Amino acid sequence: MSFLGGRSNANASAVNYDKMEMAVTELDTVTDFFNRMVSSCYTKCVGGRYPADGDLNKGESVCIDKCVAKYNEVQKKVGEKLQSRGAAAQASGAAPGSGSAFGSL
Amino acid sequence: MSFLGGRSNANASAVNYDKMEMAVTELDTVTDFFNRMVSSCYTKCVGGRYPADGDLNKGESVCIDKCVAKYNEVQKKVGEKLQSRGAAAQASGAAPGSGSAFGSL
Amino acid sequence: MSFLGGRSNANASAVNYDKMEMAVTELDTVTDFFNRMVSSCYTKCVGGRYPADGDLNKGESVCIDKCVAKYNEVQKKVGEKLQSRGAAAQASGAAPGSGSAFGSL
Amino acid sequence: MDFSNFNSAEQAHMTKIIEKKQMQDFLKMYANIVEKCFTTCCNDFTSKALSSKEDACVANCTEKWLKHSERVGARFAEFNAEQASQ
Amino acid sequence: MDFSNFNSAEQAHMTKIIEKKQMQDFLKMYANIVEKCFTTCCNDFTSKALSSKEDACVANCTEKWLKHSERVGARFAEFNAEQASQ
Amino acid sequence: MDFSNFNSAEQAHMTKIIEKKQMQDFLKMYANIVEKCFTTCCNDFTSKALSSKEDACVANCTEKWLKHSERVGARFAEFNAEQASQ
Repeated sequence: MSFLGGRSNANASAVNYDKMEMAVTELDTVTDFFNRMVSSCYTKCVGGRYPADGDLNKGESVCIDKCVAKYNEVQKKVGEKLQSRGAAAQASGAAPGSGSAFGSL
Repeated sequence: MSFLGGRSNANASAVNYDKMEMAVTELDTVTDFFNRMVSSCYTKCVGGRYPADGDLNKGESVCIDKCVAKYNEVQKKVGEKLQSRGAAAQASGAAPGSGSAFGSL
Repeated sequence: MSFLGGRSNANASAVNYDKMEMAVTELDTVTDFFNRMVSSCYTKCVGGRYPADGDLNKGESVCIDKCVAKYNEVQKKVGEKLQSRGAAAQASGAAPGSGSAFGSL
Repeated sequence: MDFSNFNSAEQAHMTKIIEKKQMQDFLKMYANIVEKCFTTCCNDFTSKALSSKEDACVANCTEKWLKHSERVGARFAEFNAEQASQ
Repeated sequence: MDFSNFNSAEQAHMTKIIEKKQMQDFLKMYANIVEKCFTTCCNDFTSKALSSKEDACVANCTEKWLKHSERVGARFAEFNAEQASQ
Repeated sequence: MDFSNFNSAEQAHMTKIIEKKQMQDFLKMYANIVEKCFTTCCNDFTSKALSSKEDACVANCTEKWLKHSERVGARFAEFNAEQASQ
């Protein structure tokens, strides 16, 4: 894809754009996941209350550590569940954006 | 646009990029609409409560069916309203991103 | 970048794509900021309640005016704070998407 | 935002980009109003059709959102003009 | 959506774009489920590991979300088919 | 993420993309903090100016969010390192 740079060089420094695009998708996915984890753990451990000062107190710090661990656990569990439901679920329209709701070519 | 592929072919298999871009915008719009409907109906009919099992119960299923119907009704109503206010509203800055708040060329 | 148009003209009408891209980033940032302000002030001043009619009442109108002023104040304060913490904070991973969580090249 | 240092080719490009973004922003606002007014107005899911009360609520809610959005835009524009003149 | 007026080259492009978007939508749904089910199921942060109760909750919550999403998709498809036939 | 199988041209491209994304992420975090701290700290709309109490609240809220975000980042990095070494 030309927006990622030149295309015609076929030597050792050639750029594999499919590989690059996959890396960008992976980066976006991890960033989105991280941002949601930050927001969720803020809501569970810190947020909402009027802050007495700018520091995390002991209880908040402990809560954040457990929260990150649990969030990662949940991500694993959900991933396994989605995998066990597999391609069937996707094909039948479980994934928004797929399936008959959006017409087909 | 070159990032959608070649540009110079003018034969029967030429790609009309403006048409493609409109189709992509339409696809994104429908997907966004669908995702918001899924989230809204989840909140109204299923969400929040601790789940007793993995199935939708009778009440939830009935609720979801009505919810989708009503959500589509609301979308129609709002669309008609926006249309009746028409270009005037857009030009005067009702649409975020337009209007004097963002300077002009 | 070719998706913004031609690339080879080097005369007075040449397009500086880096400058264009910065302008687009600035536009997106202001739009996002504006949309969040609209949503936040709607929640504080208007939202949630069943609307008696289609007009903003006196109390809502006054509230909106103050809300916009305060939102802009908060934006300034937070910006100053971020600036005073400076590059150090960014490098140590305060900004999601940066730092060791995402590996490095 | 100040585009006065853009040459004519850049201004033409920018105009096209801004037009596209305004379209996308309009569609986003549309989806936002639907979501917010549905949440505010619809709480009975025993029937498929909107009741007359829900119908009026959606109309008022939409109108109010638009007026709210216009007012925020106007105040924001004033604020930016003030900042620019300082 | 109707792509019947697309020529074969345009259909090929569109298929590729749709495939990419389906991948992104799937990842977004994955992140959404994690966020919602975490919020619903996890409220005790005195231990790092999921309790058996939380574990069961996450499994049920995920299953329910998928079934919910499928049901909404089915109703939405019916609605669109109705609209198209009018 | 592991970019060790990237050649130098690919690494150069990736570095540029990551830099752009970090800029966007920083701006998004900025907008997030403003939104959250405004919601937490500002509840009186009878005056235009921030009260001294609101002002202190915004400062503390911003500081807390940054420390929170740093702590989550540190724990997440440890978790990823553990996973990678298994």
